Order: sequence, then structure tokens, then C-alpha cells
Amino acid sequence: MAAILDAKGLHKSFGAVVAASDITAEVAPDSVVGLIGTNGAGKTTFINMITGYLKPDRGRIHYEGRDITDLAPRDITRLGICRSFQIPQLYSSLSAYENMLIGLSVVMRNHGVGGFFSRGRPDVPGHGRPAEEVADDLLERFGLAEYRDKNAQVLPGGVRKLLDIALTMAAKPKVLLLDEPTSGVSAEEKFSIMEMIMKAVRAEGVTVLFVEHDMEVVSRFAERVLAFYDGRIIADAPPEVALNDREVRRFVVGGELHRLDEKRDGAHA
Amino acid sequence: MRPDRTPWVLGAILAVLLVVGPFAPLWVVFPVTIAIAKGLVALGLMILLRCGLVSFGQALYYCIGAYTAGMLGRVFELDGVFTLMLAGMAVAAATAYVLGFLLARYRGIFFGLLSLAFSMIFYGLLVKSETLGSTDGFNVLPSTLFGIRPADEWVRYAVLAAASSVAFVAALLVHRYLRTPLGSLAPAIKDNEIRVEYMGASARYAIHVKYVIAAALAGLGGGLAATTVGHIDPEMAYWTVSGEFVFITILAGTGNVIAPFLGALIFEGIRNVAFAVSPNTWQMVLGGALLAVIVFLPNGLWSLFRRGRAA
Amino acid sequence: MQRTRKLVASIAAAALCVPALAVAQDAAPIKVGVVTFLSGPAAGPFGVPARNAAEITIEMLNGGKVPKPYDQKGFGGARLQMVLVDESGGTTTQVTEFRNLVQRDNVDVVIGYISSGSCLGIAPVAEELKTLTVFFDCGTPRIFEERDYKYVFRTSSTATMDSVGAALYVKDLKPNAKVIAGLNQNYAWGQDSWGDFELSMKQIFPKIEVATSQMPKLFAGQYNAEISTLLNAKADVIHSSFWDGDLEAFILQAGPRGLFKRSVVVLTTGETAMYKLADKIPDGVVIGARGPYGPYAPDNELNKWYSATFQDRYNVPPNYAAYQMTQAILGTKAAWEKAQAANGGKRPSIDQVIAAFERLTFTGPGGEVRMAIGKGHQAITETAYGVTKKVGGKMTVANVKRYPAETVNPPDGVKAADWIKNGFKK
Amino acid sequence: MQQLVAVVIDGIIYSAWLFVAAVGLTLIYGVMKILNVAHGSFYALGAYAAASIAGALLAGGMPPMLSYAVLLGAALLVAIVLGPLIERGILRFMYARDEVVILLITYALFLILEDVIKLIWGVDPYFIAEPYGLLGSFDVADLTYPYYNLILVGVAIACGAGLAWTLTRTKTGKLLLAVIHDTEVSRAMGINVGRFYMVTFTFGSLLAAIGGAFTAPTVSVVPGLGVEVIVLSFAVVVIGGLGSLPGAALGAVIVGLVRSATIHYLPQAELFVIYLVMAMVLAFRPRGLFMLAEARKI
Repeated sequence: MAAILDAKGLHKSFGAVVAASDITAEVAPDSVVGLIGTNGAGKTTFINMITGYLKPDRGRIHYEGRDITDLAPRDITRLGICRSFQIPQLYSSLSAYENMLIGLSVVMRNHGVGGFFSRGRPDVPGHGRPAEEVADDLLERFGLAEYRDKNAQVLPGGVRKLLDIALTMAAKPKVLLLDEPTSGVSAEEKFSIMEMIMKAVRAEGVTVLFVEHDMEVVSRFAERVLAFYDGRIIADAPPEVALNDREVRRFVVGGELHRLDEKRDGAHA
Repeated sequence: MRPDRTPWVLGAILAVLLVVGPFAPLWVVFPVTIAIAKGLVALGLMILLRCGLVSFGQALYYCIGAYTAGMLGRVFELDGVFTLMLAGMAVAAATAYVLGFLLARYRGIFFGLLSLAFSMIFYGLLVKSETLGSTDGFNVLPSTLFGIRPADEWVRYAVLAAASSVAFVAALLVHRYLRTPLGSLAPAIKDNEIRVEYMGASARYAIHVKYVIAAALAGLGGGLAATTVGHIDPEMAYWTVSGEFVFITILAGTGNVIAPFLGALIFEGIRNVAFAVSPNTWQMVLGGALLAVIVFLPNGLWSLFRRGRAA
Repeated sequence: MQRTRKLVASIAAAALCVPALAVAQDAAPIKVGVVTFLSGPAAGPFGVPARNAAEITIEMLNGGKVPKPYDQKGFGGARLQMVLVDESGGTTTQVTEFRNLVQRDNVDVVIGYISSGSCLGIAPVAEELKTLTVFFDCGTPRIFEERDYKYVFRTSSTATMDSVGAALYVKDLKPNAKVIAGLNQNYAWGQDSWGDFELSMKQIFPKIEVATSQMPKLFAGQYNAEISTLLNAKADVIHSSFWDGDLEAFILQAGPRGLFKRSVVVLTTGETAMYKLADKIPDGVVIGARGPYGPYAPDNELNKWYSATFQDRYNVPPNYAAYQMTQAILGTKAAWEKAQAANGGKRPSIDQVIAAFERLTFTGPGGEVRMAIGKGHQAITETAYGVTKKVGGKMTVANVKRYPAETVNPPDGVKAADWIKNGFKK
Repeated sequence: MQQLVAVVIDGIIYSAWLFVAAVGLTLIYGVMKILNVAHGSFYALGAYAAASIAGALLAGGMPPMLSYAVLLGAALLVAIVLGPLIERGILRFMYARDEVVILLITYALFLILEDVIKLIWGVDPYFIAEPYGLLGSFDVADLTYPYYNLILVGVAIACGAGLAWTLTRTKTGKLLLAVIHDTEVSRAMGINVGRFYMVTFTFGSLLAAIGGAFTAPTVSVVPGLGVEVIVLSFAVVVIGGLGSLPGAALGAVIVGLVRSATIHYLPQAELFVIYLVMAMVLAFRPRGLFMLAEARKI
């Protein structure tokens, strides 16, 4: 099957700093890819380039065979590539439920449902139900029902992350890029949260790329790993192969494994 | 969900204005009409304010609306009150459509000050146009209603009726608009533009549309003011006039489409009383009253009407 | 603070006087709306002197203390009651306030308006509300050129007179002038003043050259660059219709830079500043007073009484704005009483007052006023110009030339600009 | 050539005036994020205080040379009395509000102060012309300029340099920069942010009052004096970049020179040239010349 996402020779530098250098990767439909690497290795730059936040200096990005390199973020989003953020981008003065409603209304607008003179409640495209129902359903699926009427800015960090991802699901993405979905969450919760996300997302057959520092999470959920170092991809393989690669162990996993061992000991005790 | 009562309240207000209008003293009818004109401008500003944008140059469109109405009378001798208002609205919207390509890129104080610069340039151009009377401006023909010129005693009521009907329609449309997906994007843009972009919507496009709508409303208000006052001058584009509109909008609050009209009415009322009770220090009375509203009613006058329900 | 206290005291005094007078008279009072600038930059030079003039004139009229022929109390024996309004806030506000005066406060007459914009805006409304309205100061000739009004009168000459008079005076003072320059505020008043002056100069001196016409923004306050261009222009004559703070700032900034030495400067409204800045204005500056007012007022009984009474109350001589206000009130009184006499001594209707007002000739502290043009609604007066001359440290005007009303005002039915272009002929 | 010299000199004098009038605005905005409309009132108050106090002292026989010190003293008096009063009495309670709401509060204050000025000083003009002519004048390119104009330029340079020095070289200045950078962290570190706000507001107001006080000898001090200054200073600081000190200086120089050139070569355009410059600058540098784009981490 043809790749759903295909990046070729991406290059990006900020002045003297090279953030991406000749990055080439293909992503198969309905797959789960983990992006690993130390801070500044180029993971987020990669996501930013795919979602149009940054334009690569060189190289092209194709999605479903179509060149999306020069599209604006909103156009890329409308094609079906959505993302979450390291720092959740929420409507902080609104409640979780209102966040969902606004997100859904944007999606409806994208599909040209004016609703200016309609008196009823039109269905959200792709969801086949009115926005109010979809909002509650998505909150439920991400375990956010109890926070429904709380203001986004007072929610705990992990909950904000989940809401951020739930928002992206409003747009019915085909490819979802998750930037550190479990950062700021306690080690114990990481697995359950990832479990919930994957269940909600994979149920709809969404292709997922996620950035993660916890190698245990990566090896558990990723079908394939892209390891970044110094703006390059130094390994592209299934997790059990990639995580045992010498370069990866040296440049990426080194410190992380150490931490991993500690945690394991703690868990045993 | 709470039933949407706003259209009914709007209708009730229109009915009251139409029924009570003929019996109200004329010195009340006139400022109410002016308040409706300013309320229309404030209604547009409210749409922008909901996105977190404040235009210190909305007088540009108010003045464009007024001058369009005036020029139609001067050059083509058109005097139908609806024709003048709609023409003012159209020209203002067209101007905003062009300027919007630039302005929709700006946020915060820069949006405000760039719009101020445009209105001041327009002011300067009008002052330089001596054939239009420069700062003295010129008179606008007395208006007609569907080709009929009402008798002198009835002309004020006729204008009030026309104004309140137009304002009713405008408020209703804006109310509907705010509930459409594009309209309801406003708080999202104010709150987090990045998220809007990554939900697949263009904040810039949404702001452009809102800017044009706001300008259209200001042009409508300007056209109405021109036919109501009967005289126009470049002062209508001056920054202090824009400041007054912003003040009315903030005073009113952004809770509902009725709020801007209420704010305009109360602003006119305070100013009228201030002129009457202290002709020498009316600015102090006005300033003090406005300060008090901001301090004691943080969410604008509209919060007075919501207090019961908000809890 | 002292000023404030004095103001409060005088208002209180006026308020206390009113009931006492009311007892003495049986006729219903006549309510007079008085509108002048009470705030903003125009308040100091025009608005407040005019308000003071209105206060003192109405008070004196009510007390029957004005010399003949105005010695009858109030208007035809009926006491006057003043309702004061600030002219600030723009045309919309002014139209609102005018309607308030007429429809809420039920005034019988409105006297006021300094800004030409206000006058143009108010005139149609006065017509709509059928209210006798007398403009006392505003200058634009457009009011009666563009439309005929029944209820609107203006008892002072238009700004055309100031510019034409200035040009005629330049002809007398500098018959060999070759180069002129201008410094006028960039708004209708400044543009019209300069336009009329330039046009008149071209009629009188066909070969005159205009070196530069500076048009700074109203209330700009800083004129160094403008003064440099005027110095570079090396003009024989510099015309300026600056007023108030702008005029005073210009004098303060131009003096030390030697502009007054290089050119003859014509200040068409210089009278409002000449006493305040007596030590900053050198001799030989041409001063106008927008008519025969202040230093150019005739030496008659009425003027002697007026200037002494005003000086006594406010410690400054009345300036032209004060003269014009008093002139407007006295003109209205003259019309009112003429109509009352024609009405068999009974209170006249407004229509009767208007009939009496049209083409009326009356005398103000500035001399004879004839409602001769604008179909009898627009006054013409003589005007005068002179140059400053300090006598024993006191500012006076010398070399005064008077120009009869017909010489400096267009005839009835002719637009000012056409009249000038036609060589001051019909 | 001669005209070009005049353009530059006139432009610099005007720039100096603009800078002093506007720099306080950018300081207050930089620290407190308040666009202070009442800035114009402080300018007017400074002018009134200077004219009336210096006038009274001169009439009482003060040596004229001391009048320059009196101008400064009058400005200090205005700022020290009213600055803390307004900041502690009103603005302090409003910091949680939107920027635009605070702007409107200062607008209301401006309306009130306009009438306060009228109640204290009346509507008649005040003059304090002595300091203007006192130092004599110099001739350049066939034009005469009083030396006082150089004092204005000097005051502008002193204000700018003093401010720059305070911000970058003193401990207070460094703490202030910390407050600007992150108010919350500064507060947590034990910096008395409230006092910094009060001092900043007072100091910014002082700069406006100095502008007014040193302009007073060249103008007639009348009601409405401050109104024109408001929009002009807004334009200057926006062109330069809000909150940027070098920006305010560059903005003032640009506006001053452009205006001067316009008056000399194209006098009809003077009316709106400043707004044209502002629109042009914003069109190409949306946040002014010296303000960096706000980087937002995602």
C-alpha cells in the first residue's frame, strides 16, 4: 500500500542552527510511529514542517500523493492531518465542553455548513450527529466527562493534554501527530493515558505519529520508531530493532534507559 | 438549552419604539435616533471586540457612510432614507474589504492604531477637499421615506421609525451570525489563534469577514447619522469619535446584540445630562460616570441584565 | 482658584438677582439660549469672553441699565432668562443640544455659535424647528449663499470682509508689494481666509507672486519649520488668520526669529492676542478685529458704556467676540421691540420679530449694523485695520483705516468669491 | 542646500520636542502595558504648572536665569503629586483588566483632568515667554534660531540618555527589566512590583510634564493643549515600536524630519503626513521598527 505521508529530503535551519537535515521518511496508512530523540534533535521541527507551521528550506512533503509543502496549516488540517501540542493549545477562558463545541463549529465551517438561516441543529460532517452530542461523546472517550464544565485553564496538566487531543479528533483526522502526549504526567499514569488515547484514536483507523521520551511507552505502543539526532534520522525500524541500535543507544536512549532502569527498580520495590 | 429570547426582546423593543415614538417629546426622539446610529457602529465594534480586536478607527466607516449619503444627495439628489443608509453601508463595506487584506494581519494595539491611522488619513483628505466644505462640511438633504417627504412635525418620528427598523434587522442578522460557526469563532480567535488555525480555520479570513461586517454596520450608522443630523463634516472621522464608539462598546459589554444600543443610549443620556447640569465641566461629569461604570460593572452594562441568570 | 471663586460668585449673584427682578415685571420671561465654547481651545479667546458678554448684557438689559436706545428692560419689558450651552463636542452634539434648547428647555431665541461648522449644521435645524436663531460670530459666507433661511440671522459680517479688508489695507500700507506668503490653519476657516485674501490680492496687484502658503494642522503649536519657510520666502506681506493659542504660539516663536522684521505680518484676528502679548508684538504688525470692534470700535456713548462696564466686571477689555455677542443680543432686542411696537405694544410673535429683523439697521457698540445681504438676514458692517504701536508701554493701534461696509462686503445676492473675482463688482 | 539645512534643523528641533513628549508613554507601556491617554493631561499640567509658577516667581523678582530650574521643578511637582495618586488610587486596581479597558480608564481620567485644569487655571492663556528669548539666538543659513531650541534638544538627549543609563546600568533598572520580562516570577522573587509600577508611572508622567514645561515658553498655554500631543506621541511610539526606548527616539527623528521636509517642500500634505508614515511603517513592520515579533512556543 502506498504511503499516506511521504517526506523527502527536508532541510530546515535557523541561522547557524540546523534543525532538520535531509529528513526522509514514509509513513504507511493505519500505522503507529514513535518519534524519539533528545531535546533539540528535530522531532518537533519535523512535526511543525508536516503541519505547515514551518516551511522547509528544501525538500517536499506529500500526503496521499499530494504535495502539501506550501500549504497553510489550516489547509493541511482540512486535508486530514491534525496535531496536538507540547503546550496544549486550548481556549483557556472556556470550559472543556465549550472548547469542544468551538472546535466542532470550526470543523462545520470548514465543510461549508453555514447554518445561517437554519433553525435546527445540523450534524457535524464526518460525525453524523449534532455538535452537542459529538462534544459529549469525545469528552467521554477521552475520560474527560467529569471536567466537562470546568474552565480549561484550571484543569490539571494531563487533562489539558487529553483535551488538546480530543479537540483534534473533532476534525476527523486521518493522520494525527501527537507532540509529547504524556509529558507532565506521572509515570504511573502514562500507560493508562496512552492506552486511552490509542483506543480512541485507533478505533477510527487514524495513522498516529507521536513524540515520546519514555522508551517503555514507545516500545509498547509504536509499530515503528524514527530516532532523531542532530536534525537527522539515525534509525528507522521497529522498536525492538531501533532501540537496540548502537547509535540510538548512544545518542538517544542512553540517559533515558538509565532512568528507565531506576523506574523499574522502584516499581518492583 | 435556554431558549433564545433575544429576537423576541428585540421585537418588543422595536414595537415599543414604533408605538411610543409618536407620543415621546421630540427632544427625546432625536437623541434616541442618534443613539441607534451610534449603536449600529458599536454593534460592529462588538463583533470585533469578541475576537479581542479594538479598532480606534471605526469613525472612518462612520464618516464614509455619512459622506456617501451626503454625496448622493449633493450629486444625484437622492434622499430616500433607506437608499442613503444602504449606500453608506455598501461603500463602507467595500472600503473595509480592501483595507481588510492589510488589517486582518494585525492584532492587539497595532490593529487599533493602524485603523486609527487610516481614519486620520481620510480625515486629512476630507479637510483638504475644499469643494466639500473642508472642516465645515455640508448639509444633507432632508430625507424621504419611500419617496414621501413627511410633514415637519412627523419627519423626526419617520426617521426614528426607519432607524429602529433598520437597527432591528441589523441586530437580528448579527445575532444569527454570532451563532453561526464562523460567527462563533470569535472567542476562539481571541483566546487561541493557533488552535483555530490547527482546527483548519483561517483566523485571518474570519477577522477579515468580521472587519467588513463591522465596517458595514458603521457605514449604516454613518448614513443614518447624516440623514438624522442633516449635516456632515470631517470631524466624524476624527480619532475622538472613534474613541467614543469604543467607549460605548466597552461600556455596553459584549454579551448580547442589544447591549451596544443600550450602551449608546446611556452614553448619549449621560452626555445630555452632563451638558445640561454643568455646561462648564461636562467632560468631568462624563469622565466620572464612565470611570464609575468601568470600575463597578467590569463586564459592561449588560452584566446588570445577566446577573440573575449567571449564578 | 480665585478665578473660579469669582465665577461662582458672579453666577450666584446673577441667580439671586433673577427672582428680585421677576417680581418687578409682569411679562412672561423670554428664554434665550446662549451657545459658545466653554471648553477646548476656542473657549479662552472667544467662547468665554462671549459668555461673559452675554451674561453682563442680559443682566444689564434686565436691570434697564443699557444706554439709549436700549434702555427698555429686557426685550420690550420682558425679562430675559439665559440658558447656557457649551459649543464643544462636534456637530452631532450641537444639533442635539440645539434641539434640547428648543424642545426641552423651550427657549424663545437661540443666540450663539462661533464655529462655522456649527452654524452650517444648526441653520437647517433652526428652520425645521421654526426657532429664531441668531449667529453672532461664525465667519463662513456659505450659510446664506447656499440656502435662504427664514429663521436664521447673522449679526456680524462674514469672513470675506476680513480678507478683503486686509488686502485693501495692504494696498494702502505697502503699495509696492510684490511677494506675499500665507500661514493659515488647515481647516475651513484658514483655507477660506487665505483663499479670499489671495484672490483679492490678485485683483488689486495683478502681478503679485505667492511665495508659499503654509497650512499647518489646527492646534499644531510648533511652528519652527513653517517660520523657516516664511523667512526664506522673503515676502513683503505675510497673511495669517491664526487665532488663539496657535496665533500666540506663532507670535512667540516668530518674534525671536526676526520674522516681523523681515516682512509685514497681517494678523486678521490679531486683536484677541494684542493685549495679552503686548510686549511680544513689535510695532508695525497689522492687526484686524473682524470688524469695528475693540480698538477699532467707534467713540460713541454705547461703546463707552460697554467697554467700561465689561472692563469693570471682568478686568479685561472686551474683545471682538464679546462685542459680537453683545451686538447679536442688541440686534435681536431691536428687532423684537420694533415688532412689539408694530404689534401695538403687545408681545410679538416670532414671525413678527423676523419681519422686523429682516433688513433692520441697528447700532451696536461697534457702530452701525445693517442686515443688508442674504435677503436681509446677513449683516454687513464697516471694518478697520491698523498697525500696532506702543505708546508709553501701552499697546495701541495706529495708522487706522476704515473701510465702509459696501466696500468690503459683496452686494445682496452675489456670492463672495464671484464678487472678488469680478474685481469687487457684481 | 540652504533649505536642506533648514529642513534638518527644524526637523531636529521638532524631533526633540516629540521625543520628550512621547518617551514617557513608551516607558509606561513597556513596563506596565498601559497605553496612557492621560499622558496628554500630564503634558498640559506640566505646561500650566511651569507657566504659572515661573510666571509668579519672575513677577516676584526671581533672576530670569533660574527660570529653567523652575520649569523642571514645576514638572516634578506635577508628577510627584499626581503620578502616585492616579497609579495607587485608581490604576492599581485595574491591572487584571484588558489592556483596552485600562486604556479607556486613562481616557476617562483625561476627560476629568481636562476640566480639573480648567477649574484651576481657567480658560485664559498663560505665557512664560522669558526663558525662550533669554539666551539670545544664532544664525544658520540665513535663518535665526533662539538658543532655547538647543536646550530643548539637550533636554531630549538628557531624558533619553538618562533613561537608557538607568535601565541598563543601575540595579533598579535591571530589576525593572526583570519586572518587564516576567511580572509573576519577579513577584515570586520578592521584588516589590507594585512599587515599581508606581515609580514607573510617576517617572513616565514626569517625562510628559517635562515635555509640557519646556514647551510652555514657546507656546500659549491654553485648554486642549494636551489633546494634540496624545495622538502625536502614540504615532511616534508605534512607529518606533511600543515599549522600545531607541524606537521612540528613532520614531521621533523620522516623524520630525519627514514633517519638516513636508513643510518645506509640500506644505499641503502636512496635515496627514504623520499618519501616512505610521501606516507605511506598520504596513512593512507590523510591530514598529524596534519591536520584535512575539515568539510563541507551541
